[in-house]
Amino acid sequence: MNLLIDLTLLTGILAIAATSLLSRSLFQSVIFFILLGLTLALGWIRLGAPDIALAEAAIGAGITGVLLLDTLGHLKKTGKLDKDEHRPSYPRLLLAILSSVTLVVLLLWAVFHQPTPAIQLHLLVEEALPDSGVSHQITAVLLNFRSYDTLLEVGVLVLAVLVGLALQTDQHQQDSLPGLPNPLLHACLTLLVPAMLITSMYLLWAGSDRPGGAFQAGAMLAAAFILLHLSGIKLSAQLSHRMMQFGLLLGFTVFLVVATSSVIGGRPLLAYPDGGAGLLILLIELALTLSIGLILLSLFTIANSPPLSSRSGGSNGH
Amino acid sequence: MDTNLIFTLGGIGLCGLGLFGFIYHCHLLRRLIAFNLIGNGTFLIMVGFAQRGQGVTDHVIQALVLTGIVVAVSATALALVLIRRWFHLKGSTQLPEDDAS
Amino acid sequence: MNWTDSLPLAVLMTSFLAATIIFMLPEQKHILRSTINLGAACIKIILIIFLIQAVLQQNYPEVRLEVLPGLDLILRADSLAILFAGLSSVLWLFTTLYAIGYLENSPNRSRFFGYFSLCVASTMGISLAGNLFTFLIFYELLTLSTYPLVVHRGNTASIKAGRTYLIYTLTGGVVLLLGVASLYALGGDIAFGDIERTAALVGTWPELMTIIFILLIAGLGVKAAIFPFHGWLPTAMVAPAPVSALLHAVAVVKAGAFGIVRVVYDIYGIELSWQQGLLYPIAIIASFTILYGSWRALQQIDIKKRLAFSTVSQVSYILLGISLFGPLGTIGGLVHLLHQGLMKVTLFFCAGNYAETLGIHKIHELDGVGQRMPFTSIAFTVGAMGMIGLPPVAGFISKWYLGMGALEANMGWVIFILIGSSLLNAAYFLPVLKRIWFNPQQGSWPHERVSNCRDAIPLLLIPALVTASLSIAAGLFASSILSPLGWAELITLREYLR
Amino acid sequence: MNMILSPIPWLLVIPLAGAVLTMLIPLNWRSPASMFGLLTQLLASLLLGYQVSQYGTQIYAMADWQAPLGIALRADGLATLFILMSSLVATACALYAHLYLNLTKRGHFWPLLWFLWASLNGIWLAADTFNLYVGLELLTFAAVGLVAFASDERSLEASIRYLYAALLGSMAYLLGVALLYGAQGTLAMDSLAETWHWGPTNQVAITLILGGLLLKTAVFPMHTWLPPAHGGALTPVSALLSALVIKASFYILLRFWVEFEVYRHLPSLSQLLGVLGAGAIIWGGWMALKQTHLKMVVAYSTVAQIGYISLMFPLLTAENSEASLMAYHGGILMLLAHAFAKAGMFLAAGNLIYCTGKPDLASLAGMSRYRPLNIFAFGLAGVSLMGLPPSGGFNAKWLLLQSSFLSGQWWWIVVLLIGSLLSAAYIFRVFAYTYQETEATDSFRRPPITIELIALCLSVASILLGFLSIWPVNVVSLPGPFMEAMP
Repeated sequence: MNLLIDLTLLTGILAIAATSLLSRSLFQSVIFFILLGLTLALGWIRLGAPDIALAEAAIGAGITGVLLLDTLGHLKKTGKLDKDEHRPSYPRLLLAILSSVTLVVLLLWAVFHQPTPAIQLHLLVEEALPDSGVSHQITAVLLNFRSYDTLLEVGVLVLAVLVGLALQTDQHQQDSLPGLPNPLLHACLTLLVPAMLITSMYLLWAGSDRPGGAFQAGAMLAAAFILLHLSGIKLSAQLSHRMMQFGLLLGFTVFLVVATSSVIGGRPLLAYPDGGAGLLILLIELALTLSIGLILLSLFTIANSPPLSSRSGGSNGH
Repeated sequence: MDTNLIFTLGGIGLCGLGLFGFIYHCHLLRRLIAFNLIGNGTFLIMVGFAQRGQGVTDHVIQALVLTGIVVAVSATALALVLIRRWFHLKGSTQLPEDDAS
Repeated sequence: MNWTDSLPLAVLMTSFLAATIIFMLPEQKHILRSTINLGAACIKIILIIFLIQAVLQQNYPEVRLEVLPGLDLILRADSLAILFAGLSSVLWLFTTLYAIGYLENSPNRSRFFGYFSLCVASTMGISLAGNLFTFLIFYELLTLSTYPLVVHRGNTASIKAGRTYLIYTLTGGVVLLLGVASLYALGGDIAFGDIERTAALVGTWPELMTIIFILLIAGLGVKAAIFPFHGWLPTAMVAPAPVSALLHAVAVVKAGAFGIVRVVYDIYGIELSWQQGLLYPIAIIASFTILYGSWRALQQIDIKKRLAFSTVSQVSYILLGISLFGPLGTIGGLVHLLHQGLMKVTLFFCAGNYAETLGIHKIHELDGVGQRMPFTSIAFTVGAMGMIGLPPVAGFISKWYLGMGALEANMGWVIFILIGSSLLNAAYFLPVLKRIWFNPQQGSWPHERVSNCRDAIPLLLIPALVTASLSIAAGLFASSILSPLGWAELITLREYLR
Repeated sequence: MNMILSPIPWLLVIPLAGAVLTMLIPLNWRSPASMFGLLTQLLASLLLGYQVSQYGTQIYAMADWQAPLGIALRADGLATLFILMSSLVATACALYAHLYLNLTKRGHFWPLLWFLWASLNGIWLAADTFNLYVGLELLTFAAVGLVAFASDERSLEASIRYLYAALLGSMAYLLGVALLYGAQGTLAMDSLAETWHWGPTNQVAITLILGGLLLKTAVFPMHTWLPPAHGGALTPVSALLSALVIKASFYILLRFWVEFEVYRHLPSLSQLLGVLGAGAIIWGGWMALKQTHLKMVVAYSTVAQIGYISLMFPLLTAENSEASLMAYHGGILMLLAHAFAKAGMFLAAGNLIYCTGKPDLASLAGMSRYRPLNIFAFGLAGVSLMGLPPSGGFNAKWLLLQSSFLSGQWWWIVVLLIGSLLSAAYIFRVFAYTYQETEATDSFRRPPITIELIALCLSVASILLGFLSIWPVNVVSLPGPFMEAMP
């Protein structure tokens, strides 16, 4: 029975992916891509990874999908969507098929000759879990054992926003999309947004002992922000530019301050003081959730606002 | 055939499809979707393959995949910012093909 | 650690520092620039005198710097090094003096004199190098620092000449690098004079060591302008006269010849080279180049071109001397290294004077110039007579020893080469002298410079007269230990008694 | 050792904090704050250099969790040299940028630079395969951002190309890491090396990692993204990218190659890398010769130089340890010399373009007369790139030549020598343009002397390296796991 479900999911995933890739309409491609994310979320559940399932649905399908759809809408509005898309050349097709087949063959070969791993990392995780300050293993890995990776990862998020901001000369630019003046939507939103905020907080809280955590919570928060944004309540306009920047950087800053304070306290970077791990992790996660929500929102609004057509020149002026 | 293997194979399929699309397509958005397919395929392989070897649910690799997903979404967002600026400047959704280099 | 040990480095640094300061100087500060130039040249000569003293006492100052594991930069003043360093430092002084006069009021002097000093610094490095690696470094540095001088005028012709120069010298450099690198791969770091190690290597890999010898000689032969690698030399004539003097007499051509001397005497050893049959081909190529260069010189109507081909021919006398196994041949080759430098620099100075003062470039324009510019013409006559090999000018001594060396080495046919070449030399120089002294002036001068001097201006004239007198002095006082001949005999003595 | 006194965490914290800080404070405060950061970074790097040379390889357990559960950082000789290199080059580029960019651009430049620096230091110190992935992504984003923020059409196109290539490269790398984890259950380099098992899985993993890193390093024929990105970015950014950023992926490749003894088990891949390197040398040199824009010449020269550095792989053979050591030293020296020389050359090229106001070669006529200092800086860097003595580039070439002789692989000698001539051809071609005398008087703009001097300093450093080569060679030979895995 399980096998049947798995095989169905597998076929579904591959079919949806292929459709998304080869569909003639770009809109269809994006829709199928979002569908793929949702199907994959089911797959993650089957793989025993509910955390990833949540993240995949919220971030992989949700945020990425919204970003893609929004760009698509922008392209569509100017009406040049499919016009200049000439078909790729024959040698390119050949190269694509060849590389793809080579990759698949190599991977299959590798997968079917898998040796038994000499090291069982999950045993080490279980052994160290009591000292980690949290009881959910993934949170322990993300924010304690391998917190350095997570620190850099948040850096990647901040950096993405930073690049987006650097490409905009005027940060207070209003976006061109009019809000959605639908009263029904407004009514729905008044119900939906508080629910999303609560879910977000729940996910954050749950992270310490159950699936959930800052990233999923942040994505949920971002979804709420984006909905508000689309309905005309523009957070970026409500908050001052400076506040927004603080919000964006809050998570990273708190993380960095906690990391550095341990060095000053004579411990290695990112090492939590004895007994304080749980609290500090919660603090970091709280800050991260807010920042991730704002970062994802900013990524959406930056992509959304039209860049200035006439840039202030003098790239090498003094 | 256990679940882990099946999804590993699914991941391989996604990687293959994604790579094909990434090379084949010229349209920047389509290539971005293809990149995300490769990403998703890689994540499936990461978890499926690791858990197949370990024989149990592996939380370490799951945590890594979470990191990977966040990085992938940042990459997508960054690419979209650039694509839209490019589109705005040139009115094109693909890069000019230069055969010179 | 003796204080004299730092002398080689000091010799090098005087020009390097001069170069650096001159690069930084603004264009207009020509008095300060000239002072630095001449000051550095004088200091260098004083330092060289100290070095001569040390070497005479069989004390060879040396500095080392480990650059890579098992690979040292070595600066070492042995008698051969002093021979070349002494020549260059003396000639540098006069060439600088001449260049200051020659380039008066022309643009880009800061750049010119900067590279000029750098060029001399590289020449000093070449002469004082204690192993092939160090030699290679300065040899390539010389290529780099002469390029800006060759293209100095910035017109299409000089940029084209610069390209030709680079194609020849860089390719030669690559061949040399290949030779040096393979030698090091076989035997590690071999200091000059360590011929026992090479002998052992030749015993193990005779064929390979022959190939390496060919690579080294071919690479160095490009700068020494041996046939068929001489093509760059006449082309590079478009450069200003002091540069030509530098290229021909002091630095570039001599660096190649000096390198060949080092390879034959201090890497392979003269006896080993002779036993391996490596010298005979050099003798043949040198002989051919001597005749070929003279023949081509005969056909030129441009003064500088004729002098250029004359250089091609004259430098091969040095090689010929090296390839004659026996002390007399060695003396002939080494002494010609100096004599040719003195004589050729004189000739180029004079050619420059003619061009600067009267705009004369072609030979037929020289008619009657002896009356107009007597002093320059006297200096020119001295140089030309030396080239032909007439006593008492120094050139005679070189040819005499070369002839004796040929007999000693049982290569009698070389005598005929020497005679043939002397006849050709006479054939291309005597008509010129006849035009200068005996033909009447034909019409006006091509481009006469307005000045109140009868001859060239003093800054141009004095260097030419001094080097001309030196060429005579070298011939007259040949028996002194400090004369070129005396020093060459000293080197030969130490080489053959090893 | 006392944890506070170890410079390792500060090498990461300072740039990250610098990034946050320079995003928050007002524009005109960003440069002074960054200057302070530069100083502390230099000090921290020097301190690390001192500690490593005194006490040997330093292992730093992040968050106090030992690898393989936690993430370890490792500062061995190789890492230390790279830290010092990036500190010096990045400081020079940063000072240059401070003088070269206007206030707004500068404001955006600083946080990007600090993120770039953090990721570089993170990569040099990393001893964990997944951590390297995150570091690579951080580096890519910072680099793409720096390319894009010139914000003209060309740089935008270049940045998109760059981003796509880099993303594909990182994904291939991640796939390789996934396979390694599945096969061995660990991410830490040390424990991977201990339990390494040359089965099909690991071979495929190494192939994928190799492919991804080669793409990111822009090894021929996957170099097409590099020239527009490096040639189209703003001058200080071009210098950073060519001097440091491409070295990061190369560095990771080298670590994998030696620590997992790939050279021993997949010698055919080594030869393949050598062939690609040879292709890069010839093709890059040829394309540089054909360019009409100054910065494109310099950018294609980077393609060729990567080729030289790649030649160390076929020479790292299991059979001849002496030849391998020379190849290792030669490759590292080449990389170091290239970092200084190329940064110097890009900055000098930027100055020249600033003077003429035009990017093409033909308008350089008369430059050698009116702006000799810039030409001199360009020339000194060129000497090192051509591999002419005395320079770091020459010593590196010398070592590679020796290594080729000793290992009997004479064909690389031919490649090295042809490459030298090609690079001489394209560099002297630029020179020939600058020496042309024009009738015109000095109508060029004059850059501030300080930015001319910065370019000159970098170029001089690449020349001085020719005399001081023994230092870096000794530093990278300090004992540690890396050197133990060397043949």
